[in-house]
Amino acid sequence: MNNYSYISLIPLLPIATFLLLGLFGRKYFSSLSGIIGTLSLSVSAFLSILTAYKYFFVDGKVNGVFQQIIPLKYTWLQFSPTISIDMGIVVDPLSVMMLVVITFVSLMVHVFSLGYMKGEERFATYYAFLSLFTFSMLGLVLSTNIFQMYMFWELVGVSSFLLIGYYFDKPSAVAAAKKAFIVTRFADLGFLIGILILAFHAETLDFQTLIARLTDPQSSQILSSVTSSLFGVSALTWGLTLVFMGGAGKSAMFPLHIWLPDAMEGPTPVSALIHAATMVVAGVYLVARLFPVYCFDVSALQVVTYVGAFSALLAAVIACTQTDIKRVLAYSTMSQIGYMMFSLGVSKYGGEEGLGYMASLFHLFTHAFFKSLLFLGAGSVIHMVHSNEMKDMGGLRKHMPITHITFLIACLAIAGIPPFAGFFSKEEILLAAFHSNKLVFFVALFTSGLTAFYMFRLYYSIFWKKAAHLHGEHHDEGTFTMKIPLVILGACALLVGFVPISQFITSDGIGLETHIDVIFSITPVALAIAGILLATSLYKNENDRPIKISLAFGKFYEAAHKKFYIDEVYLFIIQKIIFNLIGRPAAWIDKNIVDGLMNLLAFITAEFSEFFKGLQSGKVQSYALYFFAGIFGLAVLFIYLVK
Amino acid sequence: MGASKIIFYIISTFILGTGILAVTATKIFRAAIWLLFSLIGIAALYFWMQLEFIAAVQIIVYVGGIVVLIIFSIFLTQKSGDEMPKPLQQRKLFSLFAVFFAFAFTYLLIHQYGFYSSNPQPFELKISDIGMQMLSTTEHGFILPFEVVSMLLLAAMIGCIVIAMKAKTE
Amino acid sequence: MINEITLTDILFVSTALFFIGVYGFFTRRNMITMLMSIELILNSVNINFVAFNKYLFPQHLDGIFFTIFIITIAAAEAAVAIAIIINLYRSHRSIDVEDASELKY
Amino acid sequence: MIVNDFFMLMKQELMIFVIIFILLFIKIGKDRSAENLLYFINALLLINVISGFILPSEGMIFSDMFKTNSLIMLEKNILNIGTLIISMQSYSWLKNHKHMIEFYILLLSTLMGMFFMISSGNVLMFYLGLELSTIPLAAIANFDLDKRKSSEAAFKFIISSAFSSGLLLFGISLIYGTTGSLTFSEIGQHITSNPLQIFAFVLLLAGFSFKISVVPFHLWTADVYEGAPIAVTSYLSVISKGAVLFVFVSVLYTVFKPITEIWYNMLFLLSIVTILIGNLFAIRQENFKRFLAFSSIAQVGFILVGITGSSQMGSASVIYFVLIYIFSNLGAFGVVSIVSALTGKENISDYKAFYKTNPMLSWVLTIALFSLAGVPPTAGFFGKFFLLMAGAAKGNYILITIAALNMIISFYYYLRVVKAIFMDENNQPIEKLHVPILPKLALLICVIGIVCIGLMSGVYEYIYSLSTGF
Repeated sequence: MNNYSYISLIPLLPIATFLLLGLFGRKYFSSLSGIIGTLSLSVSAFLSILTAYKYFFVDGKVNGVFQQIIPLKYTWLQFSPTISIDMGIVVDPLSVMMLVVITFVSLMVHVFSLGYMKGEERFATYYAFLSLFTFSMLGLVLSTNIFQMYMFWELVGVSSFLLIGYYFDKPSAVAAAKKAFIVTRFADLGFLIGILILAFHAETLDFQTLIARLTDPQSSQILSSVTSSLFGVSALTWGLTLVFMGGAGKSAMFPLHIWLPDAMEGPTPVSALIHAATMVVAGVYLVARLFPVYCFDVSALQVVTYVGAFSALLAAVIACTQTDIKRVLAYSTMSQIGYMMFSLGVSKYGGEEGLGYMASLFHLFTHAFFKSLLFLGAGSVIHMVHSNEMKDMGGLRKHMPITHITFLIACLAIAGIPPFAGFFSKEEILLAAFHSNKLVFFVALFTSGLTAFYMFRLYYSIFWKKAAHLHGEHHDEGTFTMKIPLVILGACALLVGFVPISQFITSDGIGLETHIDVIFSITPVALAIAGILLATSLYKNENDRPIKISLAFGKFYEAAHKKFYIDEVYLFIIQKIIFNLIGRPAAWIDKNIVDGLMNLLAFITAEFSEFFKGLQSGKVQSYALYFFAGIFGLAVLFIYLVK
Repeated sequence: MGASKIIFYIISTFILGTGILAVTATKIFRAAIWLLFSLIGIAALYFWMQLEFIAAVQIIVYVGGIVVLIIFSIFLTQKSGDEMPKPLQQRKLFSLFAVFFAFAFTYLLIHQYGFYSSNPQPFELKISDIGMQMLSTTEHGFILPFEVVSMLLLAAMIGCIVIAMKAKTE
Repeated sequence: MINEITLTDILFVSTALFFIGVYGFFTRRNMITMLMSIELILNSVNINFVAFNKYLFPQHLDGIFFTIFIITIAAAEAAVAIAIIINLYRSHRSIDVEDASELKY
Repeated sequence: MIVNDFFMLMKQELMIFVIIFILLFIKIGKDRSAENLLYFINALLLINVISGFILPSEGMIFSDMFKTNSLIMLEKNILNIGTLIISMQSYSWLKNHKHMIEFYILLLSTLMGMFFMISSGNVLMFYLGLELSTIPLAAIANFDLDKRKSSEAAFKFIISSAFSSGLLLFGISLIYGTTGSLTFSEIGQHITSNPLQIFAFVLLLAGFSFKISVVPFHLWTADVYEGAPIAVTSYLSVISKGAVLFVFVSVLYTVFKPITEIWYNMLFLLSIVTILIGNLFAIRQENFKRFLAFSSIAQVGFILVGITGSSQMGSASVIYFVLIYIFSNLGAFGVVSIVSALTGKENISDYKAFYKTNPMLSWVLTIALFSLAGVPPTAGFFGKFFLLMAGAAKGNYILITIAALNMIISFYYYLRVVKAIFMDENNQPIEKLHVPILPKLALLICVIGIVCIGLMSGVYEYIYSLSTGF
């Protein structure tokens, strides 16, 4: 009925490009490889948009409900009589939206990189890796089958490892890549076990069947997964929570987020691709994909909610204290993804109750545009000043007008100022939270204020604050290819908020009527504006106010007489309490404890290995003794102790 | 107590006694001789069980072959009268403990199992039977293992030649 | 008359011999004596097979044949082991097993 | 017995027998150039591999001492392929070796021993096969005749395996005493959870575990791997291990089926310890061969997880994994063996900046290590996943969790090597190596195997259709 099989071309083109560039690129057409990669991806992007048009407006809807269409599916491997591993393509609102987002942002990054990475020695390799990454990500969202998804999930991990570690002569980049790989692997372990649990109980790996079986309260599968339990928690909850753990790892949720800030060592366009629009939202996508099952299990969903909310808050607080602009963006990403997560968490299945689901994906959609814009803008800035540190920047607005304007748009969007894109999606999220969980709502509200604050802190530090002092040769804003994506994404950040996502993407496939509740909007917008104003007063011009305030408590009284009385109190609170009492410790804990925990783990492993080395003494008679002891240990254990 | 029983006890004591001496003697040549005695004792045990053929094989292969080989290698590698290095005290204690425990455990299991004879028919070992079965391909024929073992002997021989002959070729 | 001695008695001898061999294997520092201990172990297994065959399952000659093959293999094993020991002696000038512990950890 | 049957059923063994005799005649005849001989021998082995695939047949001969069927033939073919690859990889080492023909004679006789072991329907044949596959192997472990380490490794190998086979024999004798038979099928009918039989089983299990290096029966592994010539090391780590694993699975699943509950728990324990110890030791290794030794111990732990599945899935995933493991491990060993033969360097630190001088070899090594670590889309990923899936079918998530956790530790150390190759600085990297054609071809086969076996679903399905479970 619906002929969508051409969709397979969308991921196939990047993989073909990867093979082409990877095998021959470096030798034969190094300088052309950027163009080749970009062209092939633009075809993919075009096809994706075509698909979106076709699906949403022509034939996706049957009786007012968006259907899940599986245009391509074949059994790749019959694992056992009951479980088969299929390879296929799923077309539903979720995957179609992801297709558009991924190919579009990836295309922008491809174009941007043409200028940014120009002159790199391993230019072809870079594009090959970009293509590989895009392929894996596309494969991930098109999966019909949880195994297929897991496979692409791992592939995404590998290709992001390659991209983050692209500057492999830089030790920090290598360490970051390795860390990202190991931490996400650790999370994937949860995913893997989760899959095994779900597959074991549902007796299938297919998403459709799995969801059907695990949401039907009568089915034998749900019975088996609810009744069997470990440590008093049902197998279903375990499975879903572990699957979420995988998602949390990729999406940098607390405490598995430690790889994200370090991963900023990769080339900046890569961050725009991986850490804004694609890999980091894979976790959100995963939960959304299995959402009907999550709805069936309240406790797993609750984990999602609180992890999401906490991550959103924590990341926002830490972002206030960072001085590396890419790290600020990294934490802000984490914070925004926290939004998406808890929004899924507070949602229910179907109808008005399913607002959170819609809002989450709406935010995913808008966030992709403005966050990749922010990263690319940051890339432009870094390209110009050759530094990531805020202190090396300032006053750049005259030197790079396009970057400045687009960056400002993106900041407004992420801060949630109408009518920029972020406003609409964030509004829906807050609304959804307000209706179902007040605690989360207030956390979200506070975080949104913080978001505005730290984003504008960033903005002012880069573009205002002080006169630019650029040294060295002539600087310009970058090549034509670097400006174009900024402009396009800027336009998107302005406009995509008006896309009526609620009509298309809902938990049950039925369109949802939403409207902006003006009264409700006042608070968050006011908070955002307050945050912006605060940042303005602190960072717009170079002044000693923040430092002065933080210097001494005694000066507080003196300042109290001045006209910034209220302002100063705010400042005091922000500087003294939030920065020093919460932000710094949070950042410190994040850096030393959570991160340190991982190092500790490595350390313990090494120590253990040192401890056990005596076992391997090189003396063959001791070996025989261990052998002998092993036998009799086993025999005694299993004859007398274990019955 | 019948004569057979007494003979059995004598043989057993002899086997175990010489066995213990073989693993504790301080001079290597003596250890080899004790081993020889122990193996002869085992041959005697086979005789006692009225399995003359096995006893003969035992004497021919073990006493005539392996022990001679061992004694040759002793001559090749050291002076036979030398005292051997003492075992490490710690390992000795530990081994003694482990072996004693393991022996007790194993024998307890064997004892508890209480082997019973399912078929009390008299056992008769005819050499011709062994010969026939060794080369038979039918039921209870052992030609295949026979061939495999001959292959193994061939391989072992080649291996020994390559490794041990090295000095002469150079 | 032979029935006065039960199978378990013979098994006692073989088991004891087995663990004597094991003890020797653990404590002997000379490689050749270690090999001798192995011979004791194999012999004890032989006694087992023969005794089981004779007392429990006299209808076939399975145990007897197993014993014959074990004896043959013991010979092959000893030959190869001695060849290796001689080679080792050439390079180490010692057949103390404690000296052959270069490979470790 | 019909003579025709005999030739058909034992064709793989006879083929090797013929090759051994050809080699013997060559040895006796006049000297020929080593290079030509090596090409000739590899051609013979290739014929051997191909002939293994034609005319599969099924049946039992020699009063059930020898049995074969499509699965067993497949297993033998897998081993044949592995042997051919190893032979091709050892080209550089063997070219200058005085006793090259003897090496092949011994190697092939061990292979024959493994074939008899896999085909054995009888404990006696199993034991003889095991010894035939061990004793000559110990001899060739000493084939680096002038190296101290080589003799030490050979000594450790023969003396430990003699000890382990002594214990194994004691176990077999007890089984014979309690069941009255040497035939596997009859033994299976008499196995109960009687303490003595459990004890005998433990002894048997230890014998198997010794061969496949399960902790705590593994201690010889690393030492022997390090000291032995690299061809023997790779042979030990894939072929000999693979063969014993095949037998192990079939023995557990058929003969010891009545005490599944008991061996399940034992394997549960052993696999955890094995994975843990293997990983802990692999982390700290500097010598590449030792590193691979411990990593292969950890791999065996994963295989045990699959075996605990005790189903058709379990047996299929084990055979599948062994197949993949052969390609992956030989890919890694192949590179190490080339480097070792041409430069004598065997430490991981020698491989720093290897990529700068030898990009192709680096990629092969990386792909192989990724496959060992289980990174998609290499075959190792599928292999591990299937093993865990088979293991999970029993619903024991503690085991699965520990296994999966250890996959991360293993990632850590595999990545360490990859990092050394690509990223570390080195003033004196290994120079550009000229790799002869045969080893090159062998590496190519390995890479193709690693990439394709995972993606071609037919391989697994074929193995699955042949295997039997409960």
